[in-house]
Formats: sequence, structure tokens, C-alpha cells
Amino acid sequence: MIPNEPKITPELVAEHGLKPDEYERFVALIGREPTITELGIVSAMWNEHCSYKSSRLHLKTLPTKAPWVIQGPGENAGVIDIGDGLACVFKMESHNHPSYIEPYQGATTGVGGILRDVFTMGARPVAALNALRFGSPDHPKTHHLVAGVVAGIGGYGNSFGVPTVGGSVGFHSRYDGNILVNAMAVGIAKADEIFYAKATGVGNPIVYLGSKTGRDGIHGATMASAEFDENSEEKRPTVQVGDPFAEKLLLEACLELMASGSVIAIQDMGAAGLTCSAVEMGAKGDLGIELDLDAVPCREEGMSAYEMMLSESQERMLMVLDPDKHDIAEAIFRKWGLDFAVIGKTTDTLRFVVRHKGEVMADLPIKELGDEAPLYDRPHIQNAFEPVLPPETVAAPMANGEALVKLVGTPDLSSKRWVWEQYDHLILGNTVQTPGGDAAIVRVGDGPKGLAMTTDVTPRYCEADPVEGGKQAVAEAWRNITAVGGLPLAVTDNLNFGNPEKPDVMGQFVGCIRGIGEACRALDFPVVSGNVSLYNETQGRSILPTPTIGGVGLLDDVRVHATVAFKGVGETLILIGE
Amino acid sequence: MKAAVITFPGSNRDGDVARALRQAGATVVSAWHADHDLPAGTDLAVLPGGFSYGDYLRCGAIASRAPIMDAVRAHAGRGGLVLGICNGFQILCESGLLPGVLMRNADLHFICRRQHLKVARADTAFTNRYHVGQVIDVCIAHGEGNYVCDEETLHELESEGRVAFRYCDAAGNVSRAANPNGSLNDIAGVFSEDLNVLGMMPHPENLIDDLVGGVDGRGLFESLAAA
Amino acid sequence: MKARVTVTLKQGVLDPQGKAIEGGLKSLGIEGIGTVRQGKVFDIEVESADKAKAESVLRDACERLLANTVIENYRIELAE
Amino acid sequence: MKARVTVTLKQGVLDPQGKAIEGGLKSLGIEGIGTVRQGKVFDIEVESADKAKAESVLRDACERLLANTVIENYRIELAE
Ligand SMILES: Nc1ncnc2c1ncn2[C@@H]1O[C@H](COP(=O)(O)OP(=O)(O)O)[C@@H](O)[C@H]1O
Repeated sequence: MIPNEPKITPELVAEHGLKPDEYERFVALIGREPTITELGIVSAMWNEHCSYKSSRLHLKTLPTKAPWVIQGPGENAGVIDIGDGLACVFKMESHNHPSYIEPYQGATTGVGGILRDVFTMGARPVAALNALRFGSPDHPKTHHLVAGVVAGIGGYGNSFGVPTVGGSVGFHSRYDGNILVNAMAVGIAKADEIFYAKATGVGNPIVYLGSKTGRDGIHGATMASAEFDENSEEKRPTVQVGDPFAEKLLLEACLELMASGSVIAIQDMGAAGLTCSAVEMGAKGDLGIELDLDAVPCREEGMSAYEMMLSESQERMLMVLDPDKHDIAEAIFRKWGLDFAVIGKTTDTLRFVVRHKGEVMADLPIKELGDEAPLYDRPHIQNAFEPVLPPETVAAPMANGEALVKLVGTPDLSSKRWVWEQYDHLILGNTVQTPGGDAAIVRVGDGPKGLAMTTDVTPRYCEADPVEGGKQAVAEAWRNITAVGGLPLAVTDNLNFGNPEKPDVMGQFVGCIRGIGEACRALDFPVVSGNVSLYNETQGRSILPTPTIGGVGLLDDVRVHATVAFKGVGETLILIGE
Repeated sequence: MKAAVITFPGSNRDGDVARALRQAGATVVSAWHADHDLPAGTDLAVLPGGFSYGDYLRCGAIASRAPIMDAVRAHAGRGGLVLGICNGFQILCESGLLPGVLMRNADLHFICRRQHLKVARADTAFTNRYHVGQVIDVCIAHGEGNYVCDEETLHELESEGRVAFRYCDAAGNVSRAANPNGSLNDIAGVFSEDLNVLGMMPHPENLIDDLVGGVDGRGLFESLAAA
Repeated sequence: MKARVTVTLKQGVLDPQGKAIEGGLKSLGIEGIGTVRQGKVFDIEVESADKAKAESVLRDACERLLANTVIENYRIELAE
Repeated sequence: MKARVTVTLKQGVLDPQGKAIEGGLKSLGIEGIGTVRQGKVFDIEVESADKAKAESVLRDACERLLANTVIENYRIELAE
């Protein structure tokens, strides 16, 4: 029988971030009081990050289709057709809060997560980008945060072996207590060899791959776990540590395994690791999943079911394996020195059953965990617009030269060389346009095709007018791609905002999405993947609305591209546009 | 010329160097760290760039003890050619095939940038397509490229002409200012006593194409392919 | 005065270094080694001759630079 | 049995990392710090309960992997 220890109290529910009515909804759904493991599972599934409960309604309005879109939002990453039988797989994701707590590790695990999203789909990562926002340069924490984040992004990407080819860095006091670290990864796969998360077949083995599970990143309710000793001399840190070496091995092992034809479905363990990955694989395939946690490779002793289900240890994957290929798969993983364990199977019950030490710790309806997640149409208002300043009311600068020097000296416009020189942007030998141009260009294999990519947003525009700011971010990404000679194909977005329960913040969110949607529709520039990061605020003050747009475009012949440098003396300058 | 590119767990420029060798006309085969032998007929063993074993203990330390390294040592002992680039250089130092160690860059940052090198010796199997004093433009990408050795070793390297490349500026001036990582005597690469083993920090394999920055790295691979 | 500061990872924090070293030792055929966790030591000359003063300088150095107190513990030892 | 192995740079070997840390401490305004030398510690579980045996395994591990004996010294301490 399901053990009901400890008792679920309203405090425990609150510690899990569930509102009382959300908890009621869950109890009604399962028809009894949940176990602590089940409470952990639902808290992971129904938090903002996994359920998109505040944003789903609005995200649905974004254009996601085009003839060249192979896979839109909803999988680990978006996929577009780039011709010659090849596909480009890409996505952007935030790691804002962890990076503020521990900038180096926060950034590394952010980069690791997004790279996994891309190679989970069968693509080899060929480029990484990032968009960073820090507080004011004079804020006492800024220096430490910049140094740590930049070193972390480099530390992970350089070791993993992907060139970090572009990004943006900005500073504003509104990010003083809440920096933004958005990481984007781009990969190349064969268009007919994309891997998805959808499980198929009853009785197929569920396989755990990669690094061992530890108590990393188990949030909030750690006291709920029996083993946790509140008096222990140190509070267990919830910070995850990235291991790019393990990820590199995982990449090679996964691609080798996929090529061997053994993989039925695959999903990386990201936020709320085992819980989200297992539920998603089952729910997408209309199958139940049974897990036996005794088989999970653990790094620490005495881990409870609760801890294993919520651990966010990095560099792990979950896979449904073709049962006839077990030995081939295991041999590949052993060769790369990674853990490999069958930890469960698919069933036809549509239940998500978790066993540990012979006891059932959770037994939940698998589809409802996702489908019945709360969905909110949060109230939103549009802040009063700042009055538009007529140009004649702005005093002309005393001297243009001085004004120019002042501009060039601002942190946002300063050279970012110090940043990108810490990133290996040349590895793989395909970086045609290194950092410093309008968009980065990476040759696809031996050519002739190339990809152009960029990340853009101007938060102060979004604050002044969310709809126009959203449009502008898309338009800038589009322009940066066209400026190097690329045909813009699709975008990924990373929507960073404050607390959606505040109508004015929700207003910014809704406005920016509307603007992004309008611009993408007008430009035939669909959104194929993305990420939402809400609750970016400290002490009641939210960040500037920052919907980062990551754009990808195609160059049919990468030899034909444009760069920003003047090519000679006496050339004619032409101004295009209004 | 048959070149065996060795992949260690965490190698990540193995593909880049294989491409450069192939483009120069060499036959390229791959070798695995856990193998005990180099592929039959190997003329050149290549230890590529990357972060073998994450570079977690000391760069190249764990890889230098891999089974394949016994074969590499034997190959070098017979006079066979061995090239180590970046992490490969670190592995060669750790394995004792080359003297010295590579320590953290003086400013502790990983640095990726274009870098000029001055060719110090051009009468070797690795560098004969260059000329002494030639300034080439390649790139560096490392966090631990600060070459250090004791005085006696340094004296030996210098007096025996075993420095392969030095960091310099575009005009060919070798100076502290042009040295990206603090390495002794601005050393970017060194040869073994018999000039059949070369270790270097910079990445000539990423400069073999006009479209991707230039072709100054080709000389090395063309020298080798013709060896 | 000479001091030694030892910085180690907190319990439960993943130690990729230690893990790789464990693997390295195993593959060298060195038997009988369990888990390995890697840390750092700093041997520091402190100018002050006063123990309490030296210790407070070092504590400051640890908190602000030598240790990442989110994931690491530190320990200060002063030579006699 | 628990053991701690401490690996430090030999005297006279340049320590760029220690140097940079010195600089870092100075620029943080931490006064009274002289030279800094950085080393490593390894906290290792040894399976053997026999001290002499454990020590010989660890010595082997140090000589063959943990220390680069050209530039580093090591020291083995076994917990009681
Ligand atoms: N975080 C970063 N990572 C990699 N490259 C970056 C980063 N920040 C800026 N860059 C690169 O530096 C160049 C200039 O950046 P930025 O000042 O933001 O320029 P722009 O506003 O013209 O896009 C761009 O090519 C960009 O790709």
C-alpha cells in the first residue's frame, strides 16, 4: 500500500509552491491524499517552469508553422529544414536564478541543459550563443557576477567542444538583484533522423543514461525528506555543478546509440529530472510508465524516492530502448564510461507508478499530470505609456564628437571582446563570422551552406511599449541575419519577465508576445522553440521586460556573405530605410 | 603519410585536425585511447586538442596514462612522428615525451583569439613548408598554455634549437606583450631531442581555409603529409 | 606567519574532478580506492604576527575570494 | 579508511595561479597578505583497513597519477 508518511500539511503544500486551490485540484484528481513523493511530483509538474500555467494561453497565439518547420514548440528543441536532407535544431533557455546564486555553476548548467536539449533530438551541436543582462556596473555584486557567468559559459562550452559564436551583454540597475543568463544552442541533424520524446510500445525498457543521481537542486521542501537532518552542520546546497566532460561523453554515446537504431524515444532530464522526463515520455505516447527506483544509479547513499524524483543532477538522459538492442546500447555506454541502467518499463495502464524498496511511492494518472495542470488567464493591464518626446524638445548635443565618445563609453556599447575571448569561438573550424559582426555565421559541414544566428532584444523599448518592443526585437534579429546575407528562417525565444501575478507585469508579457507574434507573422519568421522565465524580481521590483529573440537564418552559399568592416578607402556609403 | 588521430574521452578537436591532415593529402585513421596499439603502418601519431578527462586533475595527466600512450612512446622511440596540439601538448608533457609543464595562463582566463607565431625552426618534418623567422597567423584557445620548465631544461631547449614556435606580434616582434599566457621565453611549441615529437599550444588546424580566417596553419600539415 | 587554507566541496555537491580521478586510478589498475573528492590548499604568508589579526585577514580572504562559500567549506590553520 | 593527500608545488617552481590570487586579494583591498602558493588536496576512501597497505596504495596513486613529481611534492595522511 502507499505509505502515507509524513502527513501532508498546508505548510508542506505551501513549501512546494502549490496554492491551496491547486492542491485541492490535485486531491480531487487522484481521489485521495497524496504521498510526499506524489506531492513532490505534482509540485514539479505544476510549477510555472514545467506547466507554463501563466503563459500557455498567450504562447498559443505565436505563429509556429511554415513549410520549412519540421518541429515547432513542444519538443526539446525546434527543428527546421535547411535543405540537402539536413535539419537545424535549436532552442534557447534561461538559467537566471541559479546564476545569481552561483554565477559560475549557474551558467555552466544553463549551457549544459540547452546543449542536451539539442543533442537529445539527434543533432550534433555546432554553435552556442548567449544573452546576458547584469545590474549596474557600479553595483557591488556586478563584477563578481559578470566574471563568474562568463567564465562558466566558457568553461562548459569550451570543454564540451562547441564554438560560442555570439550573444549580447547589457547592464541596467533593474537587473541588480536578478541577472539574466539565456543560453542558446544550435545543432545539425539529418532531417529524417530526428529523435522525439514520445514513447511507443508496451513493455519496452526505460533506460537511465549518463551521470549518477545526487541531491542536487532539490528545492524548497528538503526538510520533508526523512534523511535530512536539520541540525546538520551545513544546509545542503541546492546548487548543481556542471560536468562538461560527462556531457561530452553523453553526446558521443547518444549519437552513437541513435545511429545504431536502438532508441525508440529519448528525453533529457532537465528541470525536475526524472519526474518530468518520465511523465512526458509516457503522456506523449499515451502509455503508462513504471519506475523501479532501486535501479537508479545514485551518487549518494540513502536517497529517498522523493529525492530521486526531484533531483536535478545534470548530464542525465532517459530513453525508451528497443528491447532487442539492449546489449548494443549497453556496450556503447560502457565504452564511454557512463552509467546505464534499466529502471522501468512502459505499460498500457496510463498510470505513472514509482516503486522504491518494494513499495509503491507514487501511483498517478500520467496524462492528467500534464493535461490537468492549472491554466491561468491572469489579469493584465497596460501601464500608461511614457509620453512620446517630440524631437525638438530634446536638446542637440553640444558637440557631436563628445556625444559619440560618451556613447562609445557606455557599458552597453563597449567592446565585448573581454567576454567572447573567453569563449572558444573557433573550434570545429567552421566559424565564418566570429563575434563582432551583426550575426554569427557558421558553415554547415564542408559547405556550401551556412547558418546565420543572433540574439537580440532591447528591454527599454519593451518597457516603454511592450508591443512595439516585442516587434522590434524580432525585427532586429531579422535585420542582423539579413545584414550578413542570410535568409531568416525561424526564431527561438526566451521570455524573461517579473511576477505574472502582477497585472502590469502580465501586461508587459502579453504585450510583448503580441508584438513578437505580429512581427513573426509579418516576416514569415515562425517561433519553433522557446522558454519562459517569470518571477524575475527582487524585493518587489521586477526586471525590465526582456523577451530575448534568437534568430536563425540560412546562407545557401556561405562564401557569399557580408561583414561590417569597410573594405577600402573612398567607398560609397548608402543609407537604406526610413 | 598515414596519420593516426587518437581520441581520448574529452578530446574535441580530433575532427578538426583530421580534416586538416586530410586536406593536406595525408591518410587519416582514428585510434582509441584504450587501444594498446597504433593502427598498422602509422607514420604520425596525433594527440588532438580538447579536455581529455575534463582536464580535471592536471591537463593531460589522466590521458597520459592511457593504454595507447605506451604505443605512442614506443612509436616515438623508433623515431616515429608524434604531434600534440594544445591538450595533446599537455599530454606529451605529462607523459614525459616532452619536457616541461603547461600551467594556468598568467591572467587565469581561458583565451581564444588569433595569434601570431614566429617559426623558430624550419628544417623539421613538421615545419619545412615554413621558413625560419616567418610570422604565421593561427589561433589559440586554451586556459593552461603557460609553458614552464626548469632553467637547465630551458637552456637545453634553447641551445639545441628545440623551440618550434614563439608568440609574437603581427610584425614578428617576440615580446611579453605578444605573449598571451606568460609562457617562458614566449615558447608556443617545442620539439623532442630527435625532432620527431612536436608539442604546441596554438591550433594550426583551425586555419586551413580562407573562408574561416586564413591558411597559415596549412604549412604544418603539408610538411607532415610530405614527410 | 605562515598559514594553510584548505578549501573543500560541501557534502553532496557533485565533484566532477574527483569522479574523473577515481576513474583514472581504476584504469591504471590501482586497486582499493573508493571515492575521491578534490579540494584546494593555499599556503599563505601573512604579514601580521598577531594570530587573531592574521586569522581575521584570512577569513576575509576566504569569504571574498579563496572559497566559493555557496558550495565550498574552508578551514584556516596557522603555523605556530 | 579515510585519507588525505596534499599535493603542493615544489619550492622554486613558478606558481602563476598563486601569483594571480595574490593580485586578486590585493585588488580586493585585503591587506597584509604575502606570497600565496596553491596546491591540491584529495580526500580519498581507501578500502583497506591496514594502514601500511593503505599507505602503499596511496603512494602508488601519487607517484603514478595524483602528483606530477617533476614539479610537485605530495604528502599522505591517514585518518586514525
Ligand atoms: N555574451 C556574448 N557571447 C558571445 N558573443 C557576444 C556576447 N555578447 C556580445 N557578443 C558579440 O559581440 C558583438 C557585439 O555585441 P553587441 O555590443 O551586443 O553588438 P550588437 O548590438 O551590434 O549586436 C556581437 O557580434 C556579439 O555576437
